[in-house]
Amino acid sequence: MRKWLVNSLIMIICLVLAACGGTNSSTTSTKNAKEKSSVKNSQGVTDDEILIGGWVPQSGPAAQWGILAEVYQSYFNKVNADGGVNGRKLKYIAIDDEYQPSKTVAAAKKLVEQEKVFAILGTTGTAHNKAVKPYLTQKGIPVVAVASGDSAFVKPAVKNYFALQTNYDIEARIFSTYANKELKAKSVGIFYQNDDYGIVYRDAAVEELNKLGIKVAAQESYNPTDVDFSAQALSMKKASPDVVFLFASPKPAASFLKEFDKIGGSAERMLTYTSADSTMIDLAGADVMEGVLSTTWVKSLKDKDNPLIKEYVDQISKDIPKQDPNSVFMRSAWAYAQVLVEGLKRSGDNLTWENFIKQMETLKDWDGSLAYNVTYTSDYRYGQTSVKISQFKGGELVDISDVIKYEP
Amino acid sequence: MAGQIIIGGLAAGSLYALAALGLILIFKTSDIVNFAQGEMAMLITFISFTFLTVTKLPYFVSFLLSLVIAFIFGMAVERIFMRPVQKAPILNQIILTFGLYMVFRGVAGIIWGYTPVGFPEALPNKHFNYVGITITINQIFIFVVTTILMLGFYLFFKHTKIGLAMRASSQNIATAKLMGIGVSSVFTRTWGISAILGGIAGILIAPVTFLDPNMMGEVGIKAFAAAILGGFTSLPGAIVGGLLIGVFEGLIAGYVSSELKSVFVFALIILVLYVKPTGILGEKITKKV
Amino acid sequence: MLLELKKVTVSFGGLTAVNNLDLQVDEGMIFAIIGPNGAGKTTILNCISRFYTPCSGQISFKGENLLTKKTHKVLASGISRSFQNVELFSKMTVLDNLLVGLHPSLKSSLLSNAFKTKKNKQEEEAAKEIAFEILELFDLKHHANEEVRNLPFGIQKMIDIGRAIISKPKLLLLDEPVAGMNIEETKKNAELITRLRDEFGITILMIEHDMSLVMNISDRIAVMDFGKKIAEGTVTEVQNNPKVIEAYLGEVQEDVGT
Amino acid sequence: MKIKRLQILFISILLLGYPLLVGFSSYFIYVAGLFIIYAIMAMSLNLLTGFGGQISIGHAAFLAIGAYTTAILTLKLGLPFWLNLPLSGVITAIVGFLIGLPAVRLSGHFLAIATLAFGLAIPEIMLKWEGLTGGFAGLFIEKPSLFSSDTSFYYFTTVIALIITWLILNLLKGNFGRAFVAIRESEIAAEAMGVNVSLYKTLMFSISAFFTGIAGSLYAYFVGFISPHDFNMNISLIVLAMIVLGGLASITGSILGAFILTIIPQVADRFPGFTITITGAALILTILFLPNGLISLFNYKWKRKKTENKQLSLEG
Repeated sequence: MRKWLVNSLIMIICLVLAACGGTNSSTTSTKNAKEKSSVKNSQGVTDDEILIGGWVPQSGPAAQWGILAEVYQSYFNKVNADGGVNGRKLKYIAIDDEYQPSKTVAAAKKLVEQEKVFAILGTTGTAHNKAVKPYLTQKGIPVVAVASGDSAFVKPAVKNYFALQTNYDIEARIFSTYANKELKAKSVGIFYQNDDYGIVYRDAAVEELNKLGIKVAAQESYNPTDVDFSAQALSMKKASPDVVFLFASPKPAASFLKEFDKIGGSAERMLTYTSADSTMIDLAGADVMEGVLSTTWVKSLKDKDNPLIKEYVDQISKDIPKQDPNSVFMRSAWAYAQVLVEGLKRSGDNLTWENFIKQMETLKDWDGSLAYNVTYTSDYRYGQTSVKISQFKGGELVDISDVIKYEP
Repeated sequence: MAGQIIIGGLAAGSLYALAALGLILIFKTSDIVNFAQGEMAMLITFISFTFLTVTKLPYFVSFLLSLVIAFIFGMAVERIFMRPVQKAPILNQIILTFGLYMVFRGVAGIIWGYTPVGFPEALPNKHFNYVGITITINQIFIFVVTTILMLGFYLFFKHTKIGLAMRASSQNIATAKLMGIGVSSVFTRTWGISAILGGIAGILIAPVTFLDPNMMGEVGIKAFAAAILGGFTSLPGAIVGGLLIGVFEGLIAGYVSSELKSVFVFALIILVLYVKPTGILGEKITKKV
Repeated sequence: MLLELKKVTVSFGGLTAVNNLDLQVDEGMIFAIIGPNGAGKTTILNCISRFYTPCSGQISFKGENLLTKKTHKVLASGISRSFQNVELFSKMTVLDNLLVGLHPSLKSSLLSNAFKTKKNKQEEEAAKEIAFEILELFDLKHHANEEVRNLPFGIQKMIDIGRAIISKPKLLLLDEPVAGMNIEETKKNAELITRLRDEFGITILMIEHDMSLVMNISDRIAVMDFGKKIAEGTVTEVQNNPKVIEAYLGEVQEDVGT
Repeated sequence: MKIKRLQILFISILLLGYPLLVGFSSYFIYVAGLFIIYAIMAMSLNLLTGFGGQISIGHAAFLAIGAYTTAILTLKLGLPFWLNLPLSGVITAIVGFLIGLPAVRLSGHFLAIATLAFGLAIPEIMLKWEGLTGGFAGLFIEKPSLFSSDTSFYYFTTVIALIITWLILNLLKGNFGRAFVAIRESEIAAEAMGVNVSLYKTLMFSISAFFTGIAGSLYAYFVGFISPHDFNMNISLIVLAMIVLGGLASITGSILGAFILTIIPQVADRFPGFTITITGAALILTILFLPNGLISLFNYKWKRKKTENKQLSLEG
């Protein structure tokens, strides 16, 4: 009898310990938050610190995006080294959600209710972001730069949501327009990832191409984990479109392009911006990538004299020396963090969610980040729809057009 | 079109077959399905990559060096982890290899990160066209390597003393011991050799799938499918199974749906297992009462 | 006649294990099959308990064709068995092992099991009572809640037999019931087997190498060699059969000697 | 037996009092809810794998079928929640039965791989079947109006979990449970004792799928959003890990395992990439040093004491 009592007690202690850590912090910080909000600021802000959080998959199938968290931290390091935001240092909490929506929900609740962050920055995964959108909307916490170009976060505009990267739907339309005007395409083939990301692209492209009277010659899809793309490349070659749109993540896009090149497929190729960076040269080879078109919404590193570029390259090579700073993920992440910090700066000492959102809406064609012309209003939350057309030339991605602004 | 699909399928299939060889070798001798085989291959590929890029060794030197490390690594895994569960229930062995799978993948992520990188091909990139069918020299190379390895081990099992010993230990550990075979050293060496096979597979597969900790995910699963289809104890079965799956998958992707190709493969496996639970070339298992 | 085998032949991939065997076991008998290893004795038991299907021949039990029955239906028709290497459920308790032997007679449904209805409880109680009767008979009551694997082999052998008779079969197949037992235990088991026949009316068909046991308690003995029956009769008949003495008994004595 | 009941009694009291302990924090209640749902799944898997000896590496597929059934019945047919919950279980059980049919012919590694294939195929079918499942975009499910808050649904989940625990314990104690364990221990002897081994194996798959399907239904309501990302092979592996870590063939072990492996990612989520490594290492260490799972630590002394007593009484 005594034995099991002891055993059960041990079990209880285990359970309670796990719970208690939270109980204490939750009750105390609730008090703190209340005091503060009655005084002035929203949660996550103290006299010398602003707490920012987000989830990023750092293990599991999408772990390659884990690099985003490191870039945010790197940017905050730079801001903190320069004295912080109005004297407050930035503290960043990244949570690994393993790319599992149920864990994303836990992460969001943890960040909002336990960690009490002021804002949520650059969170990944369309499905994952969608899963927590009702909760975060209800809480009203600012969500800056959702790392997904899905329209769900901008259409209709939600008070606390600020998108930044080019909307997928819009990029597909830019591709279609470009194929029509510049490439004089009669037919287009689409290679897309069979998931929320690829399908959004495909639907928009098909709609726009039909509008422009361009034939959709082939629609070839694949599953994100696939490794063999010979069948798709073959069907694409058989359909012989003038232009191929690739709405795919880097690995499949590289494999497909290699395969397409090998079997002698020839067409203008346009690759979505989410994959278009130096990684592609490494994966597919410069020969294969030669001439592939894309769009970029973040500034190219070519312009070395630009102080924005210089501070980026310097800081990244210091904090994340192993990675090539040219990566589109990393430049995007830097831009996300820049926009957030600009909003904080403009909020001054009035760090409430209400004021932050108001101040974010004062951004108008703001060009102080790696992104072009960042703009927010109460019903325009795309952040930007300004891109440059770029092209892979001689093993590099170079911009070949001026900024094109697309009106959604 | 069909011709090219079949060639593409055969090329993918020989990757699966190559990855399956190590699995079968371990199963044949020690009756363990190593779910960590793919991740071991991935680790060795990363090691080879480190030799290539950090120490700037030539391709074949780093290839060979990493295979030496593979051998030691495989033996170490057997000695440290698998030996204690040699007599444990199958479930324990399966779970243990799954644990290894998780640890290897996690560790690789911590050390090398998750950003995919390109890996050089074994031979210069060249391809041939013949009646509208394209094939690369590396595809042929992979197929040839797989076949040679398979034949080599097949003959090794059939005709050499160690091979016989390895086979005997798979049949019956107690009897093999009585016959004076050092069962445990046979097991250890088997794991070493399987790790080498995994390493070869990984290094040859990496240019196709690109190198990251998840690189063997899909190929690994298809390798299991190939092994199962071939019977899991038969080395030629691995090739038959691998090629069959590659071609089947290609045809499904080409004519039915590229998104459902894996589903069809899994359905095929379940069907084959249902009709012939020991696979196409598997040995019959008789129930003893 | 309780059990009848007619021209039964069993072969595995070209190897004939049992060749054209005729066998008749009458009710109330203790019938022993003896013969050297590999003579096909266990194969016969496996055919009767329907693990194997003979290539040809007939097996009937109480006049019914046994070969149309599935393995798990054999027990319900009144044939039970023990195993050479005690196929006990080693991580289950002694009590649970015996209760599995009652499986076909427990009729309560999955749902009444899951919701523990009154009917289910009563049935379980009744089953436990029967199990304890058997334990009493075998003098194993104090082991009831122990896991079988922790018990000595001799006791495991007894439990194996207990599990086989708990369903009150008409015919009990015993595969080497005293193998691995010492003289004391063998004696005890011999008594037990006789009691099973005398008190419970169970007909027994057994395979055994221990000649003293066989000669002591059998009513009838069949001798097998290389899948064929070479002799059959009462103890004295068999003992005096020159064929048996030459082909079999001599060899066994040698075996025992070594 | 008694000790198990008391352990479960304590766990249930604790679970019911838990929201008070954590001050109704929505995060802690959410994590606890996930734990309970995984505990149901782990118990069902343990019934099949630990007690019945049939390995399944594709159990997340059953969770998926349960969750999607609930979502689809709610969204497309507008069925009420009290109907959805059992229906999800029943439909999953039917799929479990169909999967059990071929599985009967397989054992050990072959069964493991067949179930692995099943587990991989289901999410891909969900993806392809976009019209019904929303593909990768997933589906949103509102909590039933009766239990619309996290806390009230947490209580509902807890009560369902306790009922399921009770049902499984009853099953295991009775004739069916004995037959399941008998099949694990020796198929031959079980068959000889009149157990219809093939039928019981499919039955095991169905029962396990039934409860997992209910867990899936609760999951859909509780998380509020489902997509194929939630049911990949990793989830199957983690649940398998739960029962091994906690203790095969132990109900309290399943609960303990579910608890630990739900907590590890929450504690380790600030250390990127370590979750999978820690989980893997925990599995390896358990198999090597505690093959009966962590629960054996709790039961060990108690058992030894019991046998000591017995020996004493024997000698006496």
